[in-house]
Amino acid sequence: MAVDMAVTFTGRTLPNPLMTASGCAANGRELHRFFDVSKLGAFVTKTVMMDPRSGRGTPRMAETSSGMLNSIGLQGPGIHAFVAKDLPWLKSVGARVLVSIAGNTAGEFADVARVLADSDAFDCVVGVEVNISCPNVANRGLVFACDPLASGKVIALVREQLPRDVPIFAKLTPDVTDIVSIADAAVKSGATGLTMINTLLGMVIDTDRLRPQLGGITGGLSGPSIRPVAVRALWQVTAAMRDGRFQTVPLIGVGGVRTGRDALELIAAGATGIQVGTSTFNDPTAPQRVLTELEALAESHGVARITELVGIAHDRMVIP
Amino acid sequence: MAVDMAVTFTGRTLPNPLMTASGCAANGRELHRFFDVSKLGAFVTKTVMMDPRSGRGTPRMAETSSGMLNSIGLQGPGIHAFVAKDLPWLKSVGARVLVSIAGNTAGEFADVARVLADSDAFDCVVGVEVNISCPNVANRGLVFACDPLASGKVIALVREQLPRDVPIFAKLTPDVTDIVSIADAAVKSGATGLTMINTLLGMVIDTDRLRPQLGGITGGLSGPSIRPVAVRALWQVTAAMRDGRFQTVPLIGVGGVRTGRDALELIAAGATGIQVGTSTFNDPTAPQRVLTELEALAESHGVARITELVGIAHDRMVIP
Amino acid sequence: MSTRNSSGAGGVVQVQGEVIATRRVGAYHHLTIVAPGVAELARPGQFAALAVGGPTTGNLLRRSFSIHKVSPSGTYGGTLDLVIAAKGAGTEWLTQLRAHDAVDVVAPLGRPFPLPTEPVPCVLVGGGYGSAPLFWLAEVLRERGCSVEMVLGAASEDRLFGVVEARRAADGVTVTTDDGSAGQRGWVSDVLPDVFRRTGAPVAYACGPMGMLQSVTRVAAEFGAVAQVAVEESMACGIGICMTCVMPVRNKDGVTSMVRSCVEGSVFRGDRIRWEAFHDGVCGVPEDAVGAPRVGGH
Amino acid sequence: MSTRNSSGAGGVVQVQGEVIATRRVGAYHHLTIVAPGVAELARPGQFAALAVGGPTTGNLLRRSFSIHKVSPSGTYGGTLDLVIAAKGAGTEWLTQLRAHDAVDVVAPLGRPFPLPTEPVPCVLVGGGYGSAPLFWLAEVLRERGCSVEMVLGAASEDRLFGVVEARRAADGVTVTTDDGSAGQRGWVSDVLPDVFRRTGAPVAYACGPMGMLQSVTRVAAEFGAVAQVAVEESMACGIGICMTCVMPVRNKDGVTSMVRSCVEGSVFRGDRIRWEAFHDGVCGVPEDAVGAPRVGGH
Ligand SMILES: Cc1cc2nc3c(=O)[nH]c(=O)nc-3n(C[C@H](O)[C@H](O)[C@H](O)COP(=O)(O)OP(=O)(O)OC[C@H]3O[C@@H](n4cnc5c(N)ncnc54)[C@H](O)[C@@H]3O)c2cc1C
Ligand SMILES: Cc1cc2nc3c(=O)[nH]c(=O)nc-3n(C[C@H](O)[C@H](O)[C@H](O)COP(=O)(O)OP(=O)(O)OC[C@H]3O[C@@H](n4cnc5c(N)ncnc54)[C@H](O)[C@@H]3O)c2cc1C
Ligand SMILES: Cc1cc2nc3c(=O)[nH]c(=O)nc-3n(C[C@H](O)[C@H](O)[C@H](O)COP(=O)(O)O)c2cc1C
Ligand SMILES: Cc1cc2nc3c(=O)[nH]c(=O)nc-3n(C[C@H](O)[C@H](O)[C@H](O)COP(=O)(O)O)c2cc1C
Ligand code: FES
Ligand code: FES
Repeated sequence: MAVDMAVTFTGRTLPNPLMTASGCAANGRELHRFFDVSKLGAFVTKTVMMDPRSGRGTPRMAETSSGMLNSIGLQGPGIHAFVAKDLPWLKSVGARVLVSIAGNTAGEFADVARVLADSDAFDCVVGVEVNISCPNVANRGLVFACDPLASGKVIALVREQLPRDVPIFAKLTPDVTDIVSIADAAVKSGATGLTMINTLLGMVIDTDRLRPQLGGITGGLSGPSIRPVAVRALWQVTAAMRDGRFQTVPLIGVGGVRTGRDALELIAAGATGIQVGTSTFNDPTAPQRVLTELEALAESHGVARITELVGIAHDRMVIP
Repeated sequence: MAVDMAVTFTGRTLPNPLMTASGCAANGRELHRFFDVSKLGAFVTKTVMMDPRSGRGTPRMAETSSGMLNSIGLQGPGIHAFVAKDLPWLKSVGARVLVSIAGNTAGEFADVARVLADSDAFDCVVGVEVNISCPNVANRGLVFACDPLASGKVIALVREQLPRDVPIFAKLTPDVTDIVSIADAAVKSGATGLTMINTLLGMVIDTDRLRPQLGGITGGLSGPSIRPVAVRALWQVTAAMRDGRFQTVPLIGVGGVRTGRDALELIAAGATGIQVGTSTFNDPTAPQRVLTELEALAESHGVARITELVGIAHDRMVIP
Repeated sequence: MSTRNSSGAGGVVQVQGEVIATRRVGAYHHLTIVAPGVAELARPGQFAALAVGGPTTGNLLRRSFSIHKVSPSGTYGGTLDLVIAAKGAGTEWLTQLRAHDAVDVVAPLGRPFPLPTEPVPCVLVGGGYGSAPLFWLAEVLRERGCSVEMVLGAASEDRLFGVVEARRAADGVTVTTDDGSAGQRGWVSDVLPDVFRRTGAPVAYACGPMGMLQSVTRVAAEFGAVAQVAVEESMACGIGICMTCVMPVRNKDGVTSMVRSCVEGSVFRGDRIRWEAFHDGVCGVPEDAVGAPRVGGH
Repeated sequence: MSTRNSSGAGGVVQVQGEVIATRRVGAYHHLTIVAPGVAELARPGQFAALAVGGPTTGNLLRRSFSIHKVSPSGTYGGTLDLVIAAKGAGTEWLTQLRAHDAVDVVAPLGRPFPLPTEPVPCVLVGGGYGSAPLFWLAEVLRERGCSVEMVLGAASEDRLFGVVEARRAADGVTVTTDDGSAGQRGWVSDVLPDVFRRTGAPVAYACGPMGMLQSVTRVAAEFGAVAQVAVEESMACGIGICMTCVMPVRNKDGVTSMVRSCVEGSVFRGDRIRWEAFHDGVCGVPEDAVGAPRVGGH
């Protein structure tokens, strides 16, 4: 029996939960050489800001144990070029697009959202991911997701610019003392979903040159090494929603997914959608392969719908 | 030319910077079968509390990509048994001991410190590590190191119980929005040094049983996977001390050290001492081997003293 | 091949071993590893902890395996034999090693099976690969004049290990499989009462899944026999430093503590284990254990 | 051996390759890998990205290597040859592979060396293993009637690659080593003016360390020649999705952007690269680059 892999977010139904992760798939053309990106539940674009951005100098990467550090610095063409070139291309191949946006100020987030909402290809957009958690900003104080108030403000402003039926996912950082309070603020301000997690702030030192390996000094840690942190974050927020601490919204899980088993781990913790990031650098077909593996695993668990597995680990605890 | 590996903490000189990490070496006898523990700069004991503790049920571990999750739950014999049996044994083999202590309340920390200070073998103690950051406590609110005030209170009370010349290291968690503020509070309250980092709060789900793999549900993530977080934490606190934001104290680096190169990375970020934890499970001689490798590396960098390398990456930044 | 000898008591070495033979045996892989120094120290019931994955691996923790047999000298120096079931990443890697590949070994570890001081009949019970350490034990027991009765059980025929060897090593052999593909259909506990009745053995040695060990303990007790069981708890280090492998065990004064199965076991007297604390893959801390959580948790 | 063909333009495959030969050549390892589908698509100057470390590895990122040569068919199916210097964990692992070991290959990647439309003299400059892709290029150039002059440089003799092959592949060969252990003592840039003067070549192709590429570009310009250089930036993916491999490069309108060297390179016109932005292993963003940080950073 084939498993029904469809998932629904705020009224939008996707054929399956699998997505690329922002910044780990460019804007589609490159991966489309390896597999048909329209077969994914959604394609998540590289975070785009108002203006073109060069990003940071190099080196921008360091390999770490079961992961990597990056300091790209949100390089991108700016929202106008994005809606003129990238979005129409994604639409042309039939992709459902989750557009990741950011701004230097809360107001800039809103401006980017408005340009997006007004664009011709907007009908292929199945949601907007609001990246309030990029660690690669010059001033760590600019990571909105470190503060509930700042997070809430950005979400509220973006919400105003987008049609009511367009889902908004706030992307959170795990680098906080209490991720539940940030999630709470984002949801209360209008986020219809949450994406967890962005990279952890990390650093590598070049031991030959005895200096930071990245041009940007610190960077974002990603890959399988951080998966236990992603699972924990999803678990905590799901538990809080189940406890009724705030309204239940769908979660997108991201962080260290490399196999169908990894995806299932995030789903069992509470994720409805799954993004595959760094593992795509190891295997360009990873998002598609994870989908196939996940489907087979779900089948082996005997469920009819993948959604039956969302958060299931909360119901299966053994209290010894 | 041999490198002088000696390091000094608050007036105490150790022959070298290498240490075991609390909870990753038991209390010495087991590792002494593989190498002479008195050859290490210091031996760090398993965190001990007032009373005997059974710790948590099992499973207590899960392997993760380049790391592991544990939920031991501070199993231990209690401070009285510790000073009666473990400490005298460590003294008898000539080890310099850094004793890790904890309490359920700030007052219990102080009580444990007092029993330790009054014990017969106390003269082998080169310092006390105050574990305010264990994630394996039933209530996450009990992680003192998540809050500057709670951290400061514990340190101040422990400080009162110990002779002035005994170094106190506050062990911090990276699971906070701003580790510098916690470091600041600990130092202002009398910590003569800081140990960074304890494990990250993480979780693994058993995808066959679809339930949390650990009996304790969440656990502490350790191993090479978290090294970039340790380096970053050491870097941030060192940078803050160099900026004069608070008094400069020595740091002990811990998190993912497996090789001499890893140790050098933490040293270059600002650590004076180095602890080897999880890697000891892979190689029982790891703390000793890392020392040998570190010495050779330091020599290849042409320094006369290992201390010349402490924090050196802060002076070597290239601003492109 | 570097050998770091233990500097204290206990007798353990860490050596860079070399695989010299690997062969499939049913569902298992039988590895012979040159590991100088191990054979001289090892006793039946002890285990070896192997590092897995090679230099670039993300699998840091050691994997533990019962020592099947050792041979102090040979063409290549002392060897160590292990029987490994491919299960997860680490055992998958180990079972794919080829001759001349290197593998880091720490051994011998744990407490061996305690031997009877008198020449008494003994029952040896092995479940699946759990029979691996029993043939060597049988040899040692027979050298001491004990008669040896073996019971080997598994889910299916391919998961039995050493049936042929058993016929040589023991005075009597009973085989059971869950599906009846070899020997008697059923569990070892179905045939055990008969074996105890027949042999009058005052001691049983068992190695296999926890459920089996518990029933061996129960049946042995029914016949007034002592069961010495080799348990299998998840282990991160194998050498006593991580505290992951604990189990609730009573000491001779009846006091229960969470003890490390890698150093105080992995062989325990079955009647000392608090079996009721285990269920469905988890084990709780009995309320009367030393330092058990008080109300409110710890 | 599974081959996933590209579904779009660009011509790239991901295949589970099989090493069929590996041999030491001086300081390098020369690997021949069965990789069906690559040879048909590849052109000189393109590269391959290999996964390293096997199933349990903690090294996730691919490693990139210039394609030394390809052969569309053979006893084993199409093959791919690479020349690899053991440097860190990944290349260490690759150079220790043995015949029949599996390795996952994504290739061909990047833009190839653009070929002259006329049969002109060409200068090919290789530094260290940077010479690897030049022999195949030489062959293709000569097929088009171009004469080929090669200059090979390295720190020492063991770090030269292909000096013997060069004598066959080129019309003239000059060798330099920093220490004088082979050929002329010094750098390739010491001998290049002479080569340009002698051949009057309007184009130079170069592959090697950044410093060398910059001087080839400079000397070529002095002689009115265009340098096509294959750069080596740290790459996490090799396929254009991570943005780690960027460099400041001017387009034909003189506008500088941070472009991905894996898809827009790794071959660039040397005079388009903003060499002044590189120093001591780091590369800044030129102030006039598109979207460069404004005061206050971004
Ligand atoms: C004393 C002892 C003797 C054993 N003897 C044998 C034997 O002779 N033959 C055999 O095939 N197996 C034996 N096992 C079980 C064997 O250790 C596990 O199957 C193996 O560790 C699983 O590793 P993996 O990489 O395949 O699985 P993974 O699930 O990837 O292992 C992940 C981690 O969990 C630990 N782990 C998982 N399962 C077990 C387990 N059952 N016991 C201990 N640690 C575990 C591993 O050590 C590793 O750290 C024994 C275990 C113990 C404790
Ligand atoms: C287009 C191109 C062609 C190349 N051709 C060759 C060749 O023919 N022969 C050869 O020996 N080497 C070649 N290199 C360099 C080779 O890719 C690196 O030496 C190798 O990636 C280092 O991997 P490591 O595991 O040994 O080192 P590590 O330092 O462990 O590598 C860590 C990470 O950094 C990346 N990295 C480190 N150094 C480089 C580098 N120089 N270039 C790109 N990524 C790097 C790796 O891909 C990896 O992700 C080429 C590089 C590029 C970009
Ligand atoms: C090279 C790189 C670039 C990234 N860029 C972005 C980005 O632009 N926006 C964003 O929200 N997340 C970005 N991320 C974070 C990922 O989307 C993802 O949250 C994180 O890497 C964890 O998932 P992973 O372990 O699967 O990679 C980036 C990650 C990497 C590795
Ligand atoms: C099994 C285990 C038990 C630990 N127990 C303690 C403890 O009792 N007290 C403490 O301060 N830290 C404890 N830690 C944390 C380590 O001391 C160390 O801070 C952390 O593991 C990071 O270092 P590593 O990556 O080298 O292991 C424990 C870690 C592990 C893996
Ligand atoms: S396995 Fe580490 S203490 Fe037993
Ligand atoms: S290496 Fe990833 S974009 Fe070039």
